[in-house]
Amino acid sequence: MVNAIFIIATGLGTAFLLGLLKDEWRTAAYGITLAALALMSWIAASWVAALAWGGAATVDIFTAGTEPPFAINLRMGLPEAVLTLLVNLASLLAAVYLRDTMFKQGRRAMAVLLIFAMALCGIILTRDLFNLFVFFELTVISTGGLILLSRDKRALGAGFKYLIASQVISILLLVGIIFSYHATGTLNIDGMASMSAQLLQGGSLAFFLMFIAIVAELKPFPANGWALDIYESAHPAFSAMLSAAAGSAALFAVDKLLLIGGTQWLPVATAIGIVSFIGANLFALAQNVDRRTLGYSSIAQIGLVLTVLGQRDILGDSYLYIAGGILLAHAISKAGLYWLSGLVEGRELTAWTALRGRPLLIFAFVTFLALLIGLPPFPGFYAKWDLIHTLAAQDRIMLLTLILFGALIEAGYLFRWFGYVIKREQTTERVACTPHKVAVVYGAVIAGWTAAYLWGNLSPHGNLLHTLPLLFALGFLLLEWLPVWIKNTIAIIGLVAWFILGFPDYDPLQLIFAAVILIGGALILLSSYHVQGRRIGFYPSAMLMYAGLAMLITADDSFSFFAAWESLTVGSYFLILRGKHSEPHALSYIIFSLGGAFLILAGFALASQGVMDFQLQALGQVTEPLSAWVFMLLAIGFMTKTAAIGVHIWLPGAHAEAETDVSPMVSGILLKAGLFGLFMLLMNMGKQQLYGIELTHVMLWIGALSALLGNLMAIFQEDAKRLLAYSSIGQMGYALFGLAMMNHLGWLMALMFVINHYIYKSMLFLSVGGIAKRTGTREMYRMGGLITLMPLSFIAVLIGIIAVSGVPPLSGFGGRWIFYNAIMTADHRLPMIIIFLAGPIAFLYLFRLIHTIFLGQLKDEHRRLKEAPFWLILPQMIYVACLLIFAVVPGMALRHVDSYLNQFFPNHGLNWEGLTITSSFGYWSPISIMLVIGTIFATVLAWLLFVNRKAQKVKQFNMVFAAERPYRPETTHYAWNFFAPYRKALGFLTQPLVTRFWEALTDLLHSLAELLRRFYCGNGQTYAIHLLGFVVVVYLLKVGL
Amino acid sequence: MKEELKKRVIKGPDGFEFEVDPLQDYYCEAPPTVQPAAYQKIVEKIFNWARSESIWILGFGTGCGAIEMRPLMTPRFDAYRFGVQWRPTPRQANLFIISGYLSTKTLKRAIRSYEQMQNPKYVIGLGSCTINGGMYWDSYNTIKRLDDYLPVDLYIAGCMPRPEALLAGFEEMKKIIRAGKAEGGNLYAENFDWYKANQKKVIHDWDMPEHSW
Amino acid sequence: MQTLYTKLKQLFKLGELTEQRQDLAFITVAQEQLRPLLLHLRDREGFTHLVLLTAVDWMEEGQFQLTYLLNDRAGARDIGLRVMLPRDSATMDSIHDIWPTAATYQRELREMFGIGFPDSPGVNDEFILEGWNDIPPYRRDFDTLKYSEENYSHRPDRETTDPAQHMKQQLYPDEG
Amino acid sequence: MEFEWIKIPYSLLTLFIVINFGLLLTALIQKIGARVGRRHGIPIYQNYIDLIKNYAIRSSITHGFMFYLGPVFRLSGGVGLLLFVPTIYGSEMFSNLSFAGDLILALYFVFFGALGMALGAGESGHPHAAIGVSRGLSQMTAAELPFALAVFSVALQYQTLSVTDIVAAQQGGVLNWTLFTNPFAVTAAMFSFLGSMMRPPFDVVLAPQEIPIGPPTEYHSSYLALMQTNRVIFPVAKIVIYMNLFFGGAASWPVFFLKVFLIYMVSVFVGVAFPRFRVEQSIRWFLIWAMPLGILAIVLV
Repeated sequence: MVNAIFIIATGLGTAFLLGLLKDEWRTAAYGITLAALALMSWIAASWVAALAWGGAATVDIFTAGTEPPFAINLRMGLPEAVLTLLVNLASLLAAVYLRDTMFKQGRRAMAVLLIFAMALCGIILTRDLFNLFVFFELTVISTGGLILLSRDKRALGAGFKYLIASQVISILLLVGIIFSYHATGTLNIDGMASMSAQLLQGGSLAFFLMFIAIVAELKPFPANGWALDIYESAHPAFSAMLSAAAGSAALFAVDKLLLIGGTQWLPVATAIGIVSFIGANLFALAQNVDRRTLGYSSIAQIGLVLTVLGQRDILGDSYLYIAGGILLAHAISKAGLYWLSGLVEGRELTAWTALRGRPLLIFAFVTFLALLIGLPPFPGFYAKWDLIHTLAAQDRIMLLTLILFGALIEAGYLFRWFGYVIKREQTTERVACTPHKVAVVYGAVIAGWTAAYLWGNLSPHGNLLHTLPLLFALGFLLLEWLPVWIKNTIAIIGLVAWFILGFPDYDPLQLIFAAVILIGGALILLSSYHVQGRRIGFYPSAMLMYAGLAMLITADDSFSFFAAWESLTVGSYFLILRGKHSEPHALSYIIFSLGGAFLILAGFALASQGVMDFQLQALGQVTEPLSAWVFMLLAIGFMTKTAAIGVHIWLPGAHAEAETDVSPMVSGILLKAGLFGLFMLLMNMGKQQLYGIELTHVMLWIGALSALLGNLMAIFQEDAKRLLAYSSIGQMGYALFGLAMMNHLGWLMALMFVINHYIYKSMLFLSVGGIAKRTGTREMYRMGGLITLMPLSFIAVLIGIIAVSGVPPLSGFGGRWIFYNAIMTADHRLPMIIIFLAGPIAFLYLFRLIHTIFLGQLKDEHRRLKEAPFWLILPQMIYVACLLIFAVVPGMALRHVDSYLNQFFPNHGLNWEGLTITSSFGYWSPISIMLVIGTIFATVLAWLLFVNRKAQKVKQFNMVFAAERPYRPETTHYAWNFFAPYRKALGFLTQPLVTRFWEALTDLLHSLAELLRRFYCGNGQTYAIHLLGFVVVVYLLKVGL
Repeated sequence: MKEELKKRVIKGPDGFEFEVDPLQDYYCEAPPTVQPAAYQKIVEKIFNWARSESIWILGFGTGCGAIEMRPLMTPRFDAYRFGVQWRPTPRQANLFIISGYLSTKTLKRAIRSYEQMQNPKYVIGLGSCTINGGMYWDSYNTIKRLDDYLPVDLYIAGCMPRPEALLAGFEEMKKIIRAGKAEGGNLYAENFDWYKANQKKVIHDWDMPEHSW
Repeated sequence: MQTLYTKLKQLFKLGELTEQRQDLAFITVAQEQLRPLLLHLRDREGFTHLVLLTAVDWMEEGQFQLTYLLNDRAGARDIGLRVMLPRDSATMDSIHDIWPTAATYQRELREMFGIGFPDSPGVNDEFILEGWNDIPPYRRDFDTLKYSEENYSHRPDRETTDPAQHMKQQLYPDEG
Repeated sequence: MEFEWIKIPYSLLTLFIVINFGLLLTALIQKIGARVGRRHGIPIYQNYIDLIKNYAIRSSITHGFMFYLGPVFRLSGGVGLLLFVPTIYGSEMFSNLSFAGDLILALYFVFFGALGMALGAGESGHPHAAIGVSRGLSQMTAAELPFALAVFSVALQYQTLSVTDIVAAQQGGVLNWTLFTNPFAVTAAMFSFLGSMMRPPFDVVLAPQEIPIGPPTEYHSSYLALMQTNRVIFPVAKIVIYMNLFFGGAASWPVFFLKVFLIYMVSVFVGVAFPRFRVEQSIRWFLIWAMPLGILAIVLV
């Protein structure tokens, strides 16, 4: 094993060596620099390997051969090894990235870079306070040098401000060290730690000064104005190092210092950390410059790690795992993003649209964002899961809330940025693609995925990258070069195969969901055959969603459930974002979904009480006062997905703006995830009371209101897909209502809605999508009279609306019949009123849908339209067949579920004997109904055909128009604002109060950020005062008060 | 020809351009056909009886005589007891009462309404104006004899005839219908060209299809 | 009325005043005086309502007479302004901007008399007649009987009787 | 309850009786309305003649497939509604096809005809048809609410959804009728009844002067005849439900005729006395006056 001191020695030595070289030998100098950094990285890597897998023990190195305090002491343990590797690798990659700049600036720049890397390694390795100070000074000097590498004019000013701040910090640190030395007589950290009691008696100020100096080095909010200018104006490669390497090193220094301070100082670290995390994230929300955003995000992430450091008293063994996970994710992603920013010309966030032409770079971008946000399967996800669970177990609820809140804001602006990149108008600037720079970026991507794999392996919950569905989804990344039809076939086979594989293990409930998700998903995918080309990005996203869904229904423990939940959320976000105008809607979708997911996370965390391997069945054993809160958190989380009223505003846009074959996926299938979650929740937890209020009763009201308001809003839509989207809110309201009734038939009805809603909503979205494709518009009033041109679409919509409205003989009636029987035994009657009102309103929007599109007047420009593409029609016709079959023999699917539900609610089940289905109250014979109605209809039709066999077929203007004639189809088609009288009477109910509420909330956050921004005036002296003020305030809060 | 009836070139959503000819594309071009009576004489007799006892009048007052129809709905005359009632749309009406003078402009609308009625259909000319122009005999914009333009089954003379005369007219009409002689619809179909020629002679801006279905 | 006339006389060049009744009078004005006069009457004298705008064909004099009848609701009086136009190529300024309803009257006059009102909205659209193909029918040189005979088929043996004579003969045939 | 072939001729017999009864009943109602206006009104057999005449119209036009099917939907809806509900209590013969489903089936089957008719009217392309449908549907959503509440209340009261069982529970004296045992429900339902009978003040859907008779504006000859046939069956079928739920049902045909007539008369009384509501007015009316009664009914039961 090479001695760790050689890392420092190599850096230092090579830097001196470079001074000896001739100025002209640039290539040689550059080669030497790279070699030195590679050597340093190799040494660090070998230590990592030895410590992690080789079973080597932590080594202390004493330079003078004696024990401290008389010698300088370095330590190489696993964390040190990993961090030095990180620092050196980052520097090596930076050196590669900076090739051109290095050549221009010559050997001095290379020497500075080496010194920088060396100094950071020194900070990490040293166990000596004075050395720490020295290395910090070295860092500061080299930082100053490196800042000037930038082409940006502002870099000079930024460097100057940095020096001012650094000097303040250095002075504080030095004074602190002197005091401490005075108090303890040693400079060794471990020595001091053992004497910390003594130090703290007399010298808490001494420790404070050291501590605050190093914390200030982390650029905590709000004393960080100077740092942001660097992040913004320095060369991106350097910003990457500053954020990734220097930040990590400084954090490790804090970690070391906290050894001295002991548990007493942990809350201070926590407080500074969380304030930084939330404050910086808030700031980032108002930014539109990429590097500044990244700077704020760096500060936030470092703040988060600092918060985690502050929790080391409760984290125990998983301390390194959690802190390391977040830190590593931050370092890799931030370095990667800064490097990426070097490839992009413009500095606006929207300028990153330049990446769009390069799928691989987009993939890199997505990887970095996911790393940063902590999405599965990246380290941050595992770390956050463990962190939140530990916090919940230790009753640090406030902190938990704040962390989740900050994380949500962070996800908000990062996903907003991603939306810009994918959807905003592409800039004319090209990506500056020098191969070595791109290679560096890909290096970071590989590092990210490696870290994901490693963290997964280390996780006690199992590696997500070992789960087959997820791998299948990720596998599509490798198949992106194939044409659509091949990928589609593979996807369909995959879905069906997974269903067949899992078939024996599903219980009836899971079977229904699995059939809807997997078989249903395969059916919808049939329609994707109509797309030509390669459709890059579609299949990984779609399959990620399906993988999440498939894993969700088979999840046994809370971790796999949550991981599946996040996967399907992210996958569906990418899917929704593909729509033409879906940028804002996808954003609100992901924010609501992540908000919901965080509630679920918090709920699970509260429920588990520290048990990491928490089975979902154990939800039932959560005790009284806690259980209601757990229930509420989980229920709201799931209801976010079913778009219950109040958290529904993401749905209409997201579903309406999605692509033709995506809308049915996200509506017909994705919404069921929320229902499944609710099923799981209610099954395990049953009824819960909070302050005497029964929560299922509240859900009953929410369901009823969703049904009413969803339906009401649907009738006032002009956009066909929006109409269907609002209708989904209403339908999900019904299902929620059924569940919340907490009786046998209510659940059966909810399940019936799962099946029915999947079938008819997918069908309607497909046919409306096909029509929109042909007519080029989604505004219904622009269509009309399409029945003769698109008869198959018409049949699909006709069958669909009969089924939705619940008119016999189609399957929707079964749902209504079960509903009526269910409410007979329900405990609460008042919400029924709302449901009763909602029911007939469905007719209004359904009729409008079919009338304004297919009936009425055909428009000039649509006279030559053709039927929708075959691949869109095919699944619709299959759905029609399904609906008819399901209408005649509903028992096929339902009787098994019915008997399965007996274990939860033994009473009031249905009797499926013979042809007639009977309940405790009534009876219903689907086959008889179908036959009777069919016979009557056929007889009457035959009679009409007989008496009216010679009817003259006329055209659209051949009608009685008060002795006049119509002028234009546009003015004759009664379609716009179809229910004007209804709007007059009940329109006031559709005031967008909820939308306004959420808008006000986001506005508030934004204006808060704007307000705080004034604080950062760009003046170096002011920043120095901020810094001092920060120090004083922290001191007063901690010590003085 | 009105602007909206002229041919126009339209661009479809897929960018394909094509011509729309409103008169062909928006209106049915088929000429009216003669509708034979029921095959069985006796059936047709029953039908004719039913037709005579259920006279549905088109509620279209073409001239001043319309004012004389309103009292028929009142308690004083109560035409409903004779099986007579008014329908707001020609599709459902059997009897078209041309109530008085008919300007060429109204004639256009009257023709359209008449053609939109279903066979068998009947026309009553009410008042002298429909017979020979009446007091508008020298007017520049009213037609002088209705039967040149529409097949008339019955005239009720007078200027204006009183509601009683109308009731008497209905009774006459019933007799005609029962006798199977009220075949105006078929007459119109048989002599379609002749009627059209007459109509077009006075309607100078003919801007509708040959037959308004 | 006379007082009004005297008052107006100071401001405008007016023709003679014809007092029809206590509350109705007509003034003849020159074509170019009309507009300011109308505005004055509307805004200062309370004649807020345009009752009608009509024309008379003085064929013999070769003139059209336009009559603008205004009503003062508060004062319960009407005033008619007469404007004489040359009959051939008769045109008049449109007043649709003063009273929007005037546009309809002007459209009618355009159709029935052939008086032009440039810039009046929709003035050339068909108003009552559809497909008219002769000189405007309200001009007195238009022979309506001739037109009717040429264009419409007449029922033969139509008799015309004087109603008074006819009824006398019907009711009292003895009296000769 | 099982299906037997004999039910088919029995049902046809019911249908035959009801069609004739309905033809006479509607004529009688019209005559009563005329008498209020001091007219004689139509002859009592006028509906038969009109029906024959309309079937006898020789020509017809069609606007398309759905236009053609609209009246078929309509009439099937009426006939089906009639046959899904037992007509005469205690009579196996006139229990019709009620083995197929209970009260809920009848409630939802009401919409079958309305929906089909609306679609057919829509294909005619006539704006008045669409306006009429828009009005009809709007008004229906509000009018159905009190009825749904009342039905729920009655079902709760008798703990069954079977029409036969509900009627059975009301036997044994007038005071056992739901009318007296659950007056709020009945009142709410009767308000709703007014709204569904297409008589004033809730007949703005048809509005002959404004949007010539609304949805059926393009229908004629045999289409119209089918709809007329439905017009005589449908109200009776609907009243049968009301009669069974609220007024003790009928154990014999004479009682049936009497009760149907009297219930029909409720809407006639209101109709001849009140002018027409606009749609938004009637929506408000139902929500303000009828819905609270319905709520009371389900809360108090």
